[in-house]
Order: sequence, then structure tokens, then C-alpha cells
Amino acid sequence: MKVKISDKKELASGIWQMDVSGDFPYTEVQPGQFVHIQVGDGHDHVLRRPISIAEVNPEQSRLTIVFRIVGEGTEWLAQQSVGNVLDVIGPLGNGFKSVKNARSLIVGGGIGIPPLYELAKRLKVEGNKVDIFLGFRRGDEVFWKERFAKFGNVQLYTEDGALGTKGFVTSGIEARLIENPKLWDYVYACGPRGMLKAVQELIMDLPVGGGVSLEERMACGVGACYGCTCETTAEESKRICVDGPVFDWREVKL
Amino acid sequence: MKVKISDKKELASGIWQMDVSGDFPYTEVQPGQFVHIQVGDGHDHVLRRPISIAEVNPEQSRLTIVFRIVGEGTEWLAQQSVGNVLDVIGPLGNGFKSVKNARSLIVGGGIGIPPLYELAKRLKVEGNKVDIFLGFRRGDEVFWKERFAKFGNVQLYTEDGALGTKGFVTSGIEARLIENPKLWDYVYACGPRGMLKAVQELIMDLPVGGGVSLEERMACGVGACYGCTCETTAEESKRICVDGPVFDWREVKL
Amino acid sequence: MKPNMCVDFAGLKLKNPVMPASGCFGFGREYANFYDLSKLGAIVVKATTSQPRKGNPTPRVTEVRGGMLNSIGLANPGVDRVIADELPWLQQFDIPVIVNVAGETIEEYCTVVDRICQSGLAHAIELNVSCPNVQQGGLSFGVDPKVLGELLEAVRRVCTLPLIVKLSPNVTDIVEIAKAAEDAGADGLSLINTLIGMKIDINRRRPVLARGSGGLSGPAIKPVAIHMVYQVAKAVKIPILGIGGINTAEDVIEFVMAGAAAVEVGTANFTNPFACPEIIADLEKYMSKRGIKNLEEIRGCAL
Amino acid sequence: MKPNMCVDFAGLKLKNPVMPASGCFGFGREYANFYDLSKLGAIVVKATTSQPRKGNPTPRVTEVRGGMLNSIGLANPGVDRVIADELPWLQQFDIPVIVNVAGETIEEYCTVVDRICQSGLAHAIELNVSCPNVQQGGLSFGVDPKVLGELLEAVRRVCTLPLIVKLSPNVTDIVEIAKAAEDAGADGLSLINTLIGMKIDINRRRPVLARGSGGLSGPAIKPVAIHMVYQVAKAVKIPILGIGGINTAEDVIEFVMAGAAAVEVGTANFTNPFACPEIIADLEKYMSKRGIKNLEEIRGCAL
Ligand SMILES: Cc1cc2nc3c(=O)[nH]c(=O)nc-3n(C[C@H](O)[C@H](O)[C@H](O)COP(=O)(O)OP(=O)(O)OC[C@H]3O[C@@H](n4cnc5c(N)ncnc54)[C@H](O)[C@@H]3O)c2cc1C
Ligand SMILES: Cc1cc2nc3c(=O)[nH]c(=O)nc-3n(C[C@H](O)[C@H](O)[C@H](O)COP(=O)(O)OP(=O)(O)OC[C@H]3O[C@@H](n4cnc5c(N)ncnc54)[C@H](O)[C@@H]3O)c2cc1C
Ligand SMILES: Cc1cc2nc3c(=O)[nH]c(=O)nc-3n(C[C@H](O)[C@H](O)[C@H](O)COP(=O)(O)O)c2cc1C
Ligand SMILES: Cc1cc2nc3c(=O)[nH]c(=O)nc-3n(C[C@H](O)[C@H](O)[C@H](O)COP(=O)(O)O)c2cc1C
Ligand code: FES
Ligand code: FES
Repeated sequence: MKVKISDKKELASGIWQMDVSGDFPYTEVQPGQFVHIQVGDGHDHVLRRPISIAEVNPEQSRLTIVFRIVGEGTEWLAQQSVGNVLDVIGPLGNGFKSVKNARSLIVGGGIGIPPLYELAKRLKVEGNKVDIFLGFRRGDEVFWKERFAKFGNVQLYTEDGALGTKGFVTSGIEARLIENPKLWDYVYACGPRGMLKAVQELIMDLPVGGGVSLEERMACGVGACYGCTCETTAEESKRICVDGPVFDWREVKL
Repeated sequence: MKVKISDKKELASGIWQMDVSGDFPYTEVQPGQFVHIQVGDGHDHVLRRPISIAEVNPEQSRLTIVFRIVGEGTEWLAQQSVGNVLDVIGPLGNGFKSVKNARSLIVGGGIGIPPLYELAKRLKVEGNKVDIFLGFRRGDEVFWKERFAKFGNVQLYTEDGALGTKGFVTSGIEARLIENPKLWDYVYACGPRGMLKAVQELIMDLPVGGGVSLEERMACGVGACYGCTCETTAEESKRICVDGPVFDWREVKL
Repeated sequence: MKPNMCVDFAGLKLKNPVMPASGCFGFGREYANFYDLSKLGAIVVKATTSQPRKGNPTPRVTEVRGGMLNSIGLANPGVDRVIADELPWLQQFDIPVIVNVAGETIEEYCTVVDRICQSGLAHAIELNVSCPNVQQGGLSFGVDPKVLGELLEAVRRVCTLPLIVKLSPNVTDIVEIAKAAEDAGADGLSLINTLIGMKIDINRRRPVLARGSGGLSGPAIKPVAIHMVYQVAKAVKIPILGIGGINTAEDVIEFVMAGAAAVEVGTANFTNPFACPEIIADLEKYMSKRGIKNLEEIRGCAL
Repeated sequence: MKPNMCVDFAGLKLKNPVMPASGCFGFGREYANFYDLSKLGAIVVKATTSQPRKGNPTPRVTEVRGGMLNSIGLANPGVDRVIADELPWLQQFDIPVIVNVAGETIEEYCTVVDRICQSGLAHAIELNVSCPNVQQGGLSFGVDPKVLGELLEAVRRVCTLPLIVKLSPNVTDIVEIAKAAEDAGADGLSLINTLIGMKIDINRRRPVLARGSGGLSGPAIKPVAIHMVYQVAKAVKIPILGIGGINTAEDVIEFVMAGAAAVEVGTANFTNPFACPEIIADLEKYMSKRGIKNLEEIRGCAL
């Protein structure tokens, strides 16, 4: 699919937001799904780059992604100008399922935060009461705090303490759960492995639903190459690109 | 060296003229020398592309090249916009030596014609009487006929007969030499091997000077890789990039 | 004039010479969401082993200049489930199904080949001999002509379908190996499988792939593949499936001129999920434009 | 803090670990027009044979995706002229001169090595063993550990300088060959030489190179080179010169982490004539920035 870049801006140092528009099945998007983007002219890079869908706006035919520059592909992407065309496939993968009128917790860490945005929006629309814990390494990496505040109660954590509470999101979550283990019915998370593992330990024995989004290096992005597997309670490995990226908390081995 | 594209135009179907300017040792250029041009972003293509210097204008800090699109490198070059920067090395190679006040013949075929332009200009300035035979395959490939006319008497040949005389330049040259074998003191040529060989045969036994410009696929372009050799009367092979591209008529085996 | 795109390969009638390479197309289901698989010349499915295999730890794919590295490690659901779930589903498409078979012992290869042949759901076997031979210290079956000969003789006995042997390029003399395969009764050869390579993450100071090394595929290996096809085509009579870095119709032509009868497209499916049907359409255009009536006309013309 | 860029390699004191690769830098004269060769860690000159050689017919270079093919065929002025004209000129630069030696017979290798050692104008020998052995049916010296051992034992007897053996990657098991070289007295190893490849001009329906096949070099071969350096570094004690697709300081770091003590830069000189000094400058910056005091600190850290 060809989509055109309609807007781009640097949200924080090295972190870019990009809006694209064009023929895309916007209404089919589930929060947590991703697009697989061709980088370069189709010759220089044999592999596409998976980037999560941060927001979808079917009325305006707009898809928003947020990415951090970590290598050649994301560097190339950040250098594209408004008006340039991107070749994407998607929406891919298995997203977050949301329910109505529940008490939900969203936990995001760093570049794992954007995939939770569309989810937060939908949870709010569907009458959930949402707590949102966002963690960043440094104060100057913080983005989208205000945007998330529209949908719920945002708690900000930074490791350097420059903004919000100093420390990890999990300490805040743990404190709340000690107070009231039944505080949340659903927990949704995306971010670094370490954070996800810590959250999983906190909620493992609680009767909560929700899901956790994983990452792995991908080739095909559609389930054909078996490149992106992870271990779950199931006997065979699961492919993050089609069976995930969102998995049940009790299913995945982190 | 970085030079900026200051002008470009399509001279004939698939044949482009490009002017570049920037810090370049313009005054050192000998007619027939070439520049070695990096194509792509420095990653996609490991080899530079050799393109002859067609004209040099030291007062205006301008170098003109003319090239035909035959593959990825020349395609890329043609797609560059005015204002873009090219990475070139040059001037490289061993050019045409011109003398004063002689009767000279210039023979060019197709994309071998541009390297003879600066030569024609200098021969005229230095008081030569210049005959210029230009050959093209088709009428719609003809370019620079008028430009050359400023410096001498131009005879145009096309294989399809659409413009000028139908046939090969060599038939015209042969006819003139039959009339008067002493017509020219110097003969200079550049073009397809077949043409050069035919000219060589015509003049081999005549006491003419001048030179012939050769082509071969090149890697380094500076004499280091031994990629571009040709056979001459010398015992060892010669490298076209440094010992040529211009050779003595009697030296090369065509 | 429309060229005739059909190709005969080791007894298989292919409607065109382009098929996806093993491991790069799963069992076809995923790409069936993109286009009708009946457009393909054939399909080569993921390596199948006797038992289900999870493969190697992740990361198991990464990109390098002009290609990629993979250390999937033969992850597959095992021959039982392949026969029960995957091959029946593929029967709906009007194309030959080639099952890529891997193993760690001669017995394992024989069991799997036998099961597949008995199932009646496949049209040919592609024997992946790049696998480590556990009975002989882990060296790949495909690097020693004698070991390969023994394997093939055993497999040949149970194999009732055309037997295509997919060779490893990580050998000193591919011709010697190819001849051994021909002598042992192979009906066709596939070449090449991946070269062995490695990438180191200089920040983490460790190989990127969890396994360390991986198989190099993509345009970077095309010159090596062309050369091996060329050499082997000169030396054997059985037909060759050319593989390695194919991205365009021109690449297919290059392999055919080097002696291949048909080709497999691997990594390019990841770059562009429509790679195979686009290459097939472009190939037909190329052939019409140049007046090539069928590929047989130009096969091996550069030899 | 400025890192210490010096490296000891098989008894040679290098002021930095970066040197141009044989065949990609002539005898240095051409690149001396671009920069002061004293900036280099060392220089490895073009393969030298006993007699002058014209090499193969042209075309003998062409580009492929991520690299190039060459079939220069050891064109060189012969050992007499190398000693008379080239090596004396190189003495003006304050860097070790490594002479790459090629041959078709054991005697030829020995003669050339002996002449170079006697001349007193070189600091080390790099023995290019990818050449066809005319006494043994043209198979390369570098593909059989026994043949290689015989060659090295003979050369070792006349070689009074550090002997670096440059291995061919076109083998089934590079470790076996590397160990044979170590056992036969090599002081260091260079790897890798080019892979064998081919490109076909589909318009002319012939291989692009007049000779047919050629050596593949450039970024496309880097993963293969890294893997071979890694494997060999695990198996031998003698130091390794890493070669293959190096374009940046990060590439050098990758080779060092894979076990190389120093590196050679080949094809990149053609892309950018300033490649070597730029890589050296960038390497120093990289090391300062990361607090790497010397390369020994990270050598082989990914093993
Ligand atoms: C399902 C999914 C969704 C993702 N969503 C986002 C997103 O919304 N925003 C975003 O910035 N990034 C996202 N990523 C990560 C993103 O795909 C990688 O950062 C990107 O592919 C790196 O490409 P590159 O060429 O810039 O870096 P490369 O040069 O390929 O690699 C540079 C570094 O990036 C890391 N990396 C590379 N590939 C991956 C990968 N597939 N997963 C994790 N880390 C990787 C490695 O640490 C590597 O050292 C997602 C990944 C997955 C699998
Ligand atoms: C000293 C010298 C001066 C040259 N001057 C000019 C010039 O002024 N204008 C111009 O248009 N071209 C000139 N050429 C040829 C030009 O270098 C090639 O056309 C160009 O390198 C092709 O690059 P590509 O990537 O477009 O094609 P590629 O994809 O590299 O090759 C496409 C086709 O071009 C031809 N080709 C490739 N390289 C060369 C080469 N080095 N010499 C001859 N043919 C080649 C081959 O037929 C090949 O099949 C010159 C060549 C040399 C050696
Ligand atoms: C992710 C991946 C998985 C592969 N799995 C297999 C396999 O299971 N069996 C096999 O014979 N080859 C396998 N291969 C090799 C390919 O079939 C093919 O030989 C190789 O990738 C070269 O072709 P390409 O350059 O077009 O990718 C795999 C390749 C890749 C990239
Ligand atoms: C044009 C050319 C000529 C070469 N000549 C030689 C040679 O004479 N002797 C040798 O040992 N290696 C030779 N090589 C191989 C290089 O030294 C080097 O091993 C190889 O190119 C891989 O490095 P690279 O990828 O940095 O180019 C040559 C390579 C090229 C490209
Ligand atoms: S990336 Fe290919 S299976 Fe997930
Ligand atoms: S191109 Fe390297 S010597 Fe001429």
C-alpha cells in the first residue's frame, strides 16, 4: 500500500511523530497493531521495519506513528519529507481487545508508549475508568503526557527524576496494588522487556485481563518466516507478528 | 571534491548535458581527461563512474559533462537536480596534446563526441584548421553539431540517414584521404571501438600525429587496480585510466 | 506474441518458472492473503522434519548490506501436522507442491520423505542437505560427496516423487557435490542455499543473532549463486532450480542464461509480499519484448 | 583521552590497525597523490610473481549489488621490477611494507619470497594462497590443508620475515585450513580473500567479465568475512588480519570484536580514495568516545 506523509514532527530528541494518509483500511485497525514499512528505495534494505500504529483517524484518513531513531531504517524514515510516499503493509498482527465499563490500567515505557494511545482512546470511549502509568528514562524524552491525560489519570515516572516521579512505573503500580489488589480489571502494557516482566510478576496472581505487547526482530512481518517467535505456555512457539504482538498476560514467558 | 550541479538538460533522447561548478582545478584540465563520479549515496554503489570532461570554463568555474543513460549509475546521475552536490575526483588520465597551426581532423562517434569538444575549442584557438566528422546511429540522437561548427568544418553522418550523410564517418574520411593523403597533420578520435579501428587502418601508414581515446570498465580510475588495461606495442599492458584514455595511434592495438 | 511461460522441471509441469523458496513463504497461507497462489509456478514449503521443532533462540533474523541473516533453525510443526493441516489446504491451488525435507539422520530424512510421498499431497521433494549430520559429528550432509551419496541412495529407495536436492554453497567444490547427487539418482538440483555469515552488534559486543552465525541470503549472494549454477549446469544433465538474491525478472533471465531451468525467490518476498507475481508478470513482458518464445530458448546460453 | 592506536601484529609495530588490501592500492604511488601514506598502519602491495604478468583479458572489473567482481589475474610487473622500482620508493614512508606474493608452483612462491626477503625492502610477506596450483591440476593451494602445509613448509625455509598467510574463503572448512597454516609456521593470517562470483550481461548473453568468473569483494561479503574471522580466532593463536567489505570505523570495530588484530581495506579505496585515512581518523574518535584505550581491550570480545 502506498501512503503519503502528511505531517511530521520531532516530539523529543530522536523521537518522531509522523502522520500518513492514503488508501488504508483505517476502520479495521485494532489498537496495538503495526505497519511494516519499506525503507530506502526498495533496493538498499531487504527488510521492512515494523512500527506500531499509534492512532488512527478514519474520518480524516489518517494514521499516526511514532518512532525512535535507532539505526539506518528509522534514520531514513525521519528524513522523509511531507508529501513523500511510503510503501507499507498493514494493519498487521493481533491487537489489544478492549471491553466496556471496566477499570483499566495502561502501562507504557519509552517508545512502547505510542501503541497504547489508540487503546486509551477507545477505552475511554467505551466507558472505562483508565489509569495510565508512563515511564521514561530521562525527562527530555517525555512526550504525549498531555495527549494521554484526555483519556485517564496519568502518572509520569522518569529514571533521572527530571519530570514526574523519580523511578520506575512498577513501584507506583505495586504501591497501588498493595493498597487495593482489586483496583484494576484489565492491565495493558507495552515497553522494555524488563518493565513488562516486572508488571507481569505484580499481576500474575490477580484475576486481571488485558494483554502485553512484545517486540522481536522481524523479516516477513506476516507469519511466513518464523523469524519473530516467542515462548508461551503453548507447546509450539508463537510468532509475534501474527499471533502477537499482543499476548495474554498468562500466556507469555517474559 | 564536491561540485554542485548548476545546469542540466536532455540533449537528445537519453543523452544529458550537465554543468557543475565548485572548487576544481579547471586550469589543469587537458582535453580528453575525465572525472570519476560517485553515484548514489556512497553506499549503494561501490564503484564510481568515469565520465569525460566535455568542456571547461575556468572563468565561470564550470565543467560540462555529457552522458548517455545506459544503466543504474547514469540513470541516477540524470535524476539529480540542479543544486545537488556530486562527489568527483579528477581531472584524471592523460588527455589530447594539441599543437599550433596544423591541419587537424577530429572524428567522433555517438557518446564519444563530447570529450572532443574542449579539444576542438583549443585547436581553433591555437590556429588549427579543423575538420570535424561526427557520426551518430540515428538522426534523433544528434547533438552539438552547431556547437562544433564554431571551431571547424563539420561533416555529419547518421547510420539511418535521417540527418547529414547516410553511413559511417569513415567512408567520408577515406574519400578525402584518397583525394589527398596529406590533408591532415593530426587526427584525434573518440567513439565506438569499431569506428576507431577503421580510422586507425585508414591513417596507420600516413605520417599523422594526434591520438585516440579508449574506454574500459574501471574500478579505481587512478591506476591502482589494474582493472582497465589495454594492449599496446609496449611489453606490459597499459592502464587506460592513467596511461590513457588518450593513446598514440601507433601505440594501441584496437 | 505471448511467450510460452511453461517449464518442465524434473517431470513437473510448471505454468511458469517462478516459485517461492523454502522458509520464505511458510506453507503459503500468509501470502494467500495478498494474492492467488495459483499464479505461482509452484510452491516450496518450509523445511519439514519428523518431529515439531521450535528452532533457535531469538533474535534469529537481522539485516546486512544487500541481504539478511537468519538462524531460524528449521522451526516447523513436524511432518504429521504438515500432512494433516498444511498440505491438504494447498490442494485448492492449481500448482505443484514441493515439500522441503530436512533431517539430522538418514533415518529421519527417509521417514519424512516416505510419509510425504505416501500422503499423496505433494508433487516433489526438495531435500535440504545443509542440515548437520548428528551421526557424523554435526558436519552438514551436503559438504561431503560420499556422505551425500549415502543419504541420497537411502532416500531414493523410499522416494516415489521427483527428488530435487538442494545444495549448500559452503563447500570447496560445488561441482563435485552436484555430480555426486546426480549419480545417486537426484532428478534435479536446487542451488543455492544460504552462505554462512555473522553480524556483530558493536554496542552489545555480541553477535546480533542469538545463535551467533546465520544464513546469508538476498542480492548480496547473487553473484555466488550465478557462478555455482553456471558451473554445475556445465557438469550435470539434470535440471537446476536457481536460487539466490532474485528480485526482478532480469535476475530470473540471468539465472536461466547461467543454466537454471526455473527459479526460487526467497528474501524478496519479505521486501515485497507481491514479489513473485510481479516477477512473473515482468518476466512475461520481458520475454515478449525480446521475442523470447520460451525459456528453453535461452537456458544456459551464457555457458 | 586519546586512545593508543598502535597494534603489534606478528612482530610488526603498526601505528594503527588499518592498511590497504593487496590489489586495491597498487604499490601506493597513486594514492600518494591523495594523502601522505605515512598515515597508514602499513601498506600491502599488489600480488608479486616471479615474472611480469599481464593478467586476464578485459573487461575484468564490474559492479554488483553491494560489491564488485574482479578478474585482474595477478597483473604485476614481476619481482625484479618490484624490487628495483616499487619497494625503494615506498621506503620514504614511515610504515611497514607487506609484500603480497603469488605463484603457480611451490618453487615460484619460494623464489619470490626469497628475493623479497633478501632485498631488505619489505617488513613482512603476505602469501596469497588462492592461486591455482598448476602442478596439481589448477586447484587453489588454499583449499587443501595438506597442499597448503607443503607450500608453507617450503616457504618457511626461505622466509626470514614475518609470514602472513592470506586464506581463500572458498572452502568447506576454513578452520581446518587456518590450523594447517598455523601448524606449518605461519606468523599471522589474513582473511578473507574474495568469494568466487559471476555476473551475466543479459543483453549480450555472456558473462560480463571476459574470464567468466571473478572475485566478489565489498560490503556484500562482510558477513561471511566476520564469520570466518570469528571461527578462526577461536581456533588459532596467531593474530588475524580481518578483510572484507570494510568501509567505516564501525566495520573495523566489528572485525576486531570478532577477533581480528588489524584490518585491510580493499574495495572501499575505489569508492572513496580517502577511505583509509578517514577510517583511521573515525576509529580514533570512536575509541575516545567509548573510552576504549586500545584495540587489544576489545579484540575478540564477541567470541
Ligand atoms: C511489532 C513491533 C512494533 C514496533 N513499534 C515501534 C514503534 O512504534 N516505534 C518505534 O520506534 N519502534 C518500534 N518497533 C521497533 C522498530 O521496529 C525498530 O526500532 C526498527 O526496526 C529499527 O530499524 P533501524 O533500521 O532503524 O535499526 P537497525 O539498524 O535495524 O537496528 C538498530 C537497533 O534497533 C533495535 N532493533 C532493530 N530491529 C528491532 C525490532 N524489530 N524490534 C526491536 N528492536 C529492534 C536493535 O537494538 C538494533 O541494535 C517495533 C517493533 C516491532 C516488532
Ligand atoms: C575514460 C572514460 C570516459 C567516459 N566518458 C563518458 C562520457 O563522457 N559520457 C558517457 O555517457 N559515458 C562515458 N563513459 C562510459 C561510462 O563510464 C559508462 O557508460 C558508465 O560507467 C555506465 O554506468 P551505469 O551505472 O549507468 O551502467 P552499468 O550498469 O555499470 O553498465 C551498463 C552498460 O554500460 C556499459 N559500460 C559500463 N561501464 C562502462 C565503462 N567504464 N566503459 C564503457 N562502457 C561501460 C556496458 O555496456 C554495460 O553493459 C566513459 C568511460 C570511460 C572509461
Ligand atoms: C528466513 C529464511 C528461512 C529459510 N528456511 C529454509 C528452509 O527451511 N529450508 C531450505 O532449504 N532453505 C531455507 N532458506 C533458504 C532459502 O530457501 C534460499 O535458498 C535462500 O534464502 C537464498 O535465496 P534468496 O536470496 O532469494 O533469499 C531460508 C531462507 C530464509 C531467508
Ligand atoms: C581489484 C582487486 C584486486 C585484488 N588483487 C589481489 C591480489 O593481488 N592479491 C590478493 O591477495 N588479494 C587481492 N584482492 C583481494 C583483496 O585484497 C581483498 O582480500 C578483498 O577485495 C576483500 O576485501 P574488500 O571487500 O575490502 O575489497 C583484490 C581485490 C580486488 C577488488
Ligand atoms: S516476522 Fe516472519 S514470522 Fe514473524
Ligand atoms: S581503473 Fe584501476 S587501474 Fe584503471
